[in-house]
Amino acid sequence: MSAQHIDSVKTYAWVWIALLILTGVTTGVAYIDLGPFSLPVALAIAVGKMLLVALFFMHVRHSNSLTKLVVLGGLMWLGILLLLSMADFVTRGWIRIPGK
Amino acid sequence: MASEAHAIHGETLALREQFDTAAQQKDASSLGMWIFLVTEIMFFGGMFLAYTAYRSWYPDVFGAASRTLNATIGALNTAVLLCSSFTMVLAVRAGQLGRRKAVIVFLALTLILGLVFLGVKAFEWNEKFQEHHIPGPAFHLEGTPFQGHAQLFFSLYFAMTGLHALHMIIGAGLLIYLIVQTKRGIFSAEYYTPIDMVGLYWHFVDVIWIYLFPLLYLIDRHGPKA
Amino acid sequence: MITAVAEEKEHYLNASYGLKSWLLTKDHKRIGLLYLATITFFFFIGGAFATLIRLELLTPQGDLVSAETYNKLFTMHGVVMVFFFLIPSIPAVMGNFFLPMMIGARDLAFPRLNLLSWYLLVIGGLFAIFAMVAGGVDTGWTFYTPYSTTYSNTWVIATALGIFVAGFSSILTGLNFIVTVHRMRAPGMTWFRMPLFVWANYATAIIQVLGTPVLAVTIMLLFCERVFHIGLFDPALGGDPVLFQHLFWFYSHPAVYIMVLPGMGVISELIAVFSRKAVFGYAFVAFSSVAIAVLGFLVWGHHLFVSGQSLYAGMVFSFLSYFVAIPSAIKVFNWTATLYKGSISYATPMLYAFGFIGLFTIGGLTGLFVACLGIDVHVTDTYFVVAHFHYIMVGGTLMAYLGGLHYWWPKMTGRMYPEGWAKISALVIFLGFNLTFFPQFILGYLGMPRRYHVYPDEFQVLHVLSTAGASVLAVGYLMPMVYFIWSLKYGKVASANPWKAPGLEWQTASPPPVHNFDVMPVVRNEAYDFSTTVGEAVEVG
Amino acid sequence: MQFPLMPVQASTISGEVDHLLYFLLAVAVFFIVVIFAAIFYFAIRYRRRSDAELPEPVHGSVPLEILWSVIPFGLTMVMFTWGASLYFRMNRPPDNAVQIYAVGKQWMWKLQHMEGQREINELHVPVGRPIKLTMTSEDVIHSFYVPAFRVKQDVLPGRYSTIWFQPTKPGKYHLFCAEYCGTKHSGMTGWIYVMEPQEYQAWLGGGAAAGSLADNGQKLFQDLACANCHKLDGTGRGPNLAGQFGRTIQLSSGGTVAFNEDYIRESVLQPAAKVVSGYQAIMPTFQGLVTEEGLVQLVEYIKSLTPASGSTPPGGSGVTPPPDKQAPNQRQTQPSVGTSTPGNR
Ligand code: HEA
Ligand code: HEA
Ligand code: HEC
Ligand code: CUA
Ligand SMILES: [Cu+2]
Repeated sequence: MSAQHIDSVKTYAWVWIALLILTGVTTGVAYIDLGPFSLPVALAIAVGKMLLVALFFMHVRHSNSLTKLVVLGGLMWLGILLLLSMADFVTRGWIRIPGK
Repeated sequence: MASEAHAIHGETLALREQFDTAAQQKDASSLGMWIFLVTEIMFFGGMFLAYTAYRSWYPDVFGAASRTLNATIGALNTAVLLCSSFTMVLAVRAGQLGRRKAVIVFLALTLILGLVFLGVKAFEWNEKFQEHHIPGPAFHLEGTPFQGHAQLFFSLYFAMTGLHALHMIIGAGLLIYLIVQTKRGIFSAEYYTPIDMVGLYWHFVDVIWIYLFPLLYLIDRHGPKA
Repeated sequence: MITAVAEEKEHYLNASYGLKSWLLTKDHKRIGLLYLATITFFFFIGGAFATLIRLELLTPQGDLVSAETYNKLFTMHGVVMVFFFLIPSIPAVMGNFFLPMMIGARDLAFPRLNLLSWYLLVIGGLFAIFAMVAGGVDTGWTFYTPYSTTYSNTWVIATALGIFVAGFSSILTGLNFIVTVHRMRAPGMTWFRMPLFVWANYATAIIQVLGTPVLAVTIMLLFCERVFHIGLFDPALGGDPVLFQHLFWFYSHPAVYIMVLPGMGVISELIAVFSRKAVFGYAFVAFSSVAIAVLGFLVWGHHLFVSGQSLYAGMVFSFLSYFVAIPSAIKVFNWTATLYKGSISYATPMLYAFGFIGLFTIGGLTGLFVACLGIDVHVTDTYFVVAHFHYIMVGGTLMAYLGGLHYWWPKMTGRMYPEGWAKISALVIFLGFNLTFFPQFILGYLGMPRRYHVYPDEFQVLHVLSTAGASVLAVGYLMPMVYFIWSLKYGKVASANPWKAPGLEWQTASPPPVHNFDVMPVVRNEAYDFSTTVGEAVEVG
Repeated sequence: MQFPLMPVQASTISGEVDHLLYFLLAVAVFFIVVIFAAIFYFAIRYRRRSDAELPEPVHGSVPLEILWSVIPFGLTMVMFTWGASLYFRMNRPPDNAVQIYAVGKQWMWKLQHMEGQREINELHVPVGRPIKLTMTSEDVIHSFYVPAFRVKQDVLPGRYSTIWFQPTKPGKYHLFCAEYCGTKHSGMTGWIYVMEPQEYQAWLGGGAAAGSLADNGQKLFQDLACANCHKLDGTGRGPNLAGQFGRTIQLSSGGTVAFNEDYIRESVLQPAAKVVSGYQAIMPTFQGLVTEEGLVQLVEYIKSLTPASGSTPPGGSGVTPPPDKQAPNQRQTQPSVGTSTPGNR
């Protein structure tokens, strides 16, 4: 990040407005019955908001590739934790023996 | 080389002796901060796992419990937090440009918005108290006769929002520290790393909330009636 | 405070005196020594617990200590040895001291944070000591719920808080190392010129940073359940105890690589220096450290094969466990190949390196047994597992730790240790170790459960052998303690580079000056290029 | 003085586990010998003769690296496949297994036979027949371990887990608790008595068993007034429970759940956690009124219920017909994939 890059207030303001709109959307959508899609939609919007904050407010956009790698790595490890643990929680009933 | 750097930036630049250049020092701080944020992801990650696991097992109860939260208040509070991120990023920008007054104003705004968020949170928690939604012997949730699983939701609710609030409180402390330091004229367009770092931290805490809000308040607005 | 001694050159030890100059130091070398003192203290505490465990197990009846006491003994033995000795051992002592020097830096990136890390370990240790003195804790080092949250009436919270705080010490050390390696390398010190010790510590740091926070949050949730009766893991409160085990092992399996990777790094140095050859397959050994760090995160469920985890998850975890064995195998083969056509010295550090390779191989190969589903069902929670992990942690890492300590002792203190005594003690340790832990493999397969205070008579012979071994081992560990201290005053004064090693840390005076190098180094050679050091002695300063 | 090196083999699986062990031992010994021999040979052959010695550097060899990655990897895959297939069999009790219930508590094992016999820290079983234990705990986690059979399974509070074995040799074998469970963990031991079938029959007949498990369950079913709501003709306020075991139940929340031991247990303790579609959540909880052993008896009684001839299909609208015509006790019905319910976990 040594090559410093200063974004304009306008950029930040747009991002801010987008974030507020997305908050409104995700809240509004929650009152519509989407059945099984309510979770994916909510998460997709959250990911979008996270990307906005990270890329613009946290300047990942202008960061070097090491920073990007660190961020991705962190998310990937969270994924490992969730994925492999859920591999247990979801499959426990697959074989119809109590407790397996 | 080190003395050279000192000479260029005068005394406002705090170049520590283990570094050769200011750029190296700044890069190190920024990398260190990002790694710290990764540890925070994993820290919250444990709770996200607990939430995911239990919600996948007890979707109905979690739904019923989630519906007791006030989504409107949650949404407004989310907006407050996002505004604070906006003012924070403006503070960092002012720091980059060396505008000391603007830095102070924006930091103060961020602080106020953060405190508003915490105040609303406290109000919500207090409501939970009155409704007996605090896990424990007195816990009771209407409409779900088995209280254990409903308690899980609230255990996680309090653990997650509580830890988030704790991070906000720490953040507020950091903001106050920054305001004082800025007043004392420590920072300049060449040296504003602490503002930058606290900014990263503040945005990170914001990102956590961006996930907590839908997961706790929103996704189960519809679901079978309990 | 600065006193320049007339005849002696100024170095980091005599640059300033007084307690304050140590307790407030930001010098990574001094902090390394603070860690050395701290963990040595904890090692002997843990060792004292081990001694009592072994004495109790001499007879089947359980007559030396009560059942409660025994349970506290192995718990505190495990907690102290793992969290307050082995995890900080090599990274915090030798990593702290030598990692910056090896890459040609004046210090770590964040010296104040480094000092804070040491204080955190001490504070965590004080919590643990408080728990031990106040009455102990009896949950096993694994803290399984609901026993730890609901049933145990011992000092669970104090101990857990101790581990929590010490965990932050580990996280911050890891953070510091990563940033240092990325940002502080000397000119010319490219990634593939870094000593393998640095690679190993870098990989370790990745685990510390990614894994330890999960332990922290697990402890926090445990705290909430135990103190506030918030249901999270206890089925009576609606939770699932296996979730706790997932969270615990998500950290604690990778943590075993926190414990062994730095040791592997030490061994790479020793093998190279004492056979005067570049490590065979440098890049493979370097990358295998990172591979172990990454793959190590995918296998934690192999501790849960009979825990009530899903059958399918068990299979996935067993399968993945075998992947992590491959980079370890690569290391062992490359070390062995390095010896080929070398110039092999039998100096004490090298003896420890041989010991490490042999015992780690045995420990690691028995890891394959316990990773094998069909066998683990029988041997899990028996002494087979106890033997497996002591072979790696004591036979492996502790050997590497001692090897490294001997190797770098001259650099750290400016004195040589007595070679003869050192060789004897290395031998005693090796023999005592095998006598202690080999019988435990047999015991385990016979079905002797672990954490047992009384046991059936037919297991006694093997237990007696094990206890006999442990007493030999104790003697072996006391010897270095004595002669290291002795050498501080009476040891031969060490030259800058007694081993003719090529690492940057040897290109400066022993002990090193405050800022490590009088002239900041510029690196022009590959790692382990002995042509510059053997033959013409290069003395700096 | 006894000094055994291998434990006795007393179950059908123990020989297989030992074979797998021998394979792993062979691999391990091979590598240990290779590596130790190489170290000794090189250390002696290439020992340092002068301090000025500088050997030629050798930098590595990619083919060698591949070789010594691929060979160990292949071997480990054999270990995995072999071990996993054994594990799978260890976890799937045969259908004709003798059912026994076990309850662990600090610090004893309580066992109940179908015929009603109860034992503490002792278990009598016939030789040559598969035995299946359904186990739960009253407090913390325990683990049921019989070294001679090479089987072990943790016993958790709040749910059932199972273990099975088929003894091959009459005799007396250690039973250990293998998961640390508190002060007297090492005292939570007992004996498994494997008997000849006739002896076993005699033993079964000998004890003054107060009725079979199912009988006791029936009594409880009356005493706790379950029968008031769960009538066998389907006219009660609750679903008819006869013939339900092994089926998939439709829930009012939209999901499904397998009607198994865990589900029965949960229904009694936390009736509202899963409400059968078409019914109101009026069933009271029996938490605190019925012990783990009582639960086991209720489970066994409900399992034993068969639909009364001539009555309408039980369970009303909420019950889907069984996926196939298997006997209720058989658990080879297709796994209910995609259900996300704890009774099913
Ligand atoms: C430093 C510590 C350390 C290390 C490095 C390891 C390394 C390994 N461990 Fe170990 N382990 C522990 C410490 C460690 N372990 C501890 C403390 C426990 C018990 C915790 C408790 O319950 O209290 C435990 C328990 C444990 C279990 C659970 C047992 C149980 O409770 O039932 C398992 C199961 O898979 C396992 C597997 C492995 C494997 C596959 C490796 C592998 O990484 C090993 C790889 C190494 C090699 C394979 C040897 C070198 C290779 C060759 C010489 C070439 C030939 C190779 C092949 C043929 C592949 N370990
Ligand atoms: C780094 C880790 C480490 C180290 C170095 C050791 C070292 C030793 N361990 Fe440890 N051990 C563990 C980690 C470690 N252990 C863990 C994690 C467990 C599991 C705990 C649990 O189940 O929760 C365990 C459990 C464990 C058990 C099983 C207990 C049980 O399940 O019931 C046994 C039994 O023999 C044992 C023995 C030993 C011995 C003899 C040593 C020896 O190598 C120690 C030798 C050192 C000395 C002997 C010190 C020398 C100094 C003195 C002798 C002076 C002291 C003086 C007095 C007695 C006054 N250990
Ligand atoms: C007040 C009436 C009432 C009593 C008393 C009662 N039940 Fe129930 N039970 C119900 C109702 C209604 C349902 C269906 C709704 C539900 O699942 O909660 C039900 C459901 C069940 C189920 C799940 C049935 C299925 O088809 O999925 C089981 C098993 C069960 N009860 C067992 C028992 C046992 C055992 C007892 C006594 C210890 C008992 N019940 C006492 C009313 C009762
Ligand atoms: Cu029960 Cu150990
Ligand atoms: Cu492991």
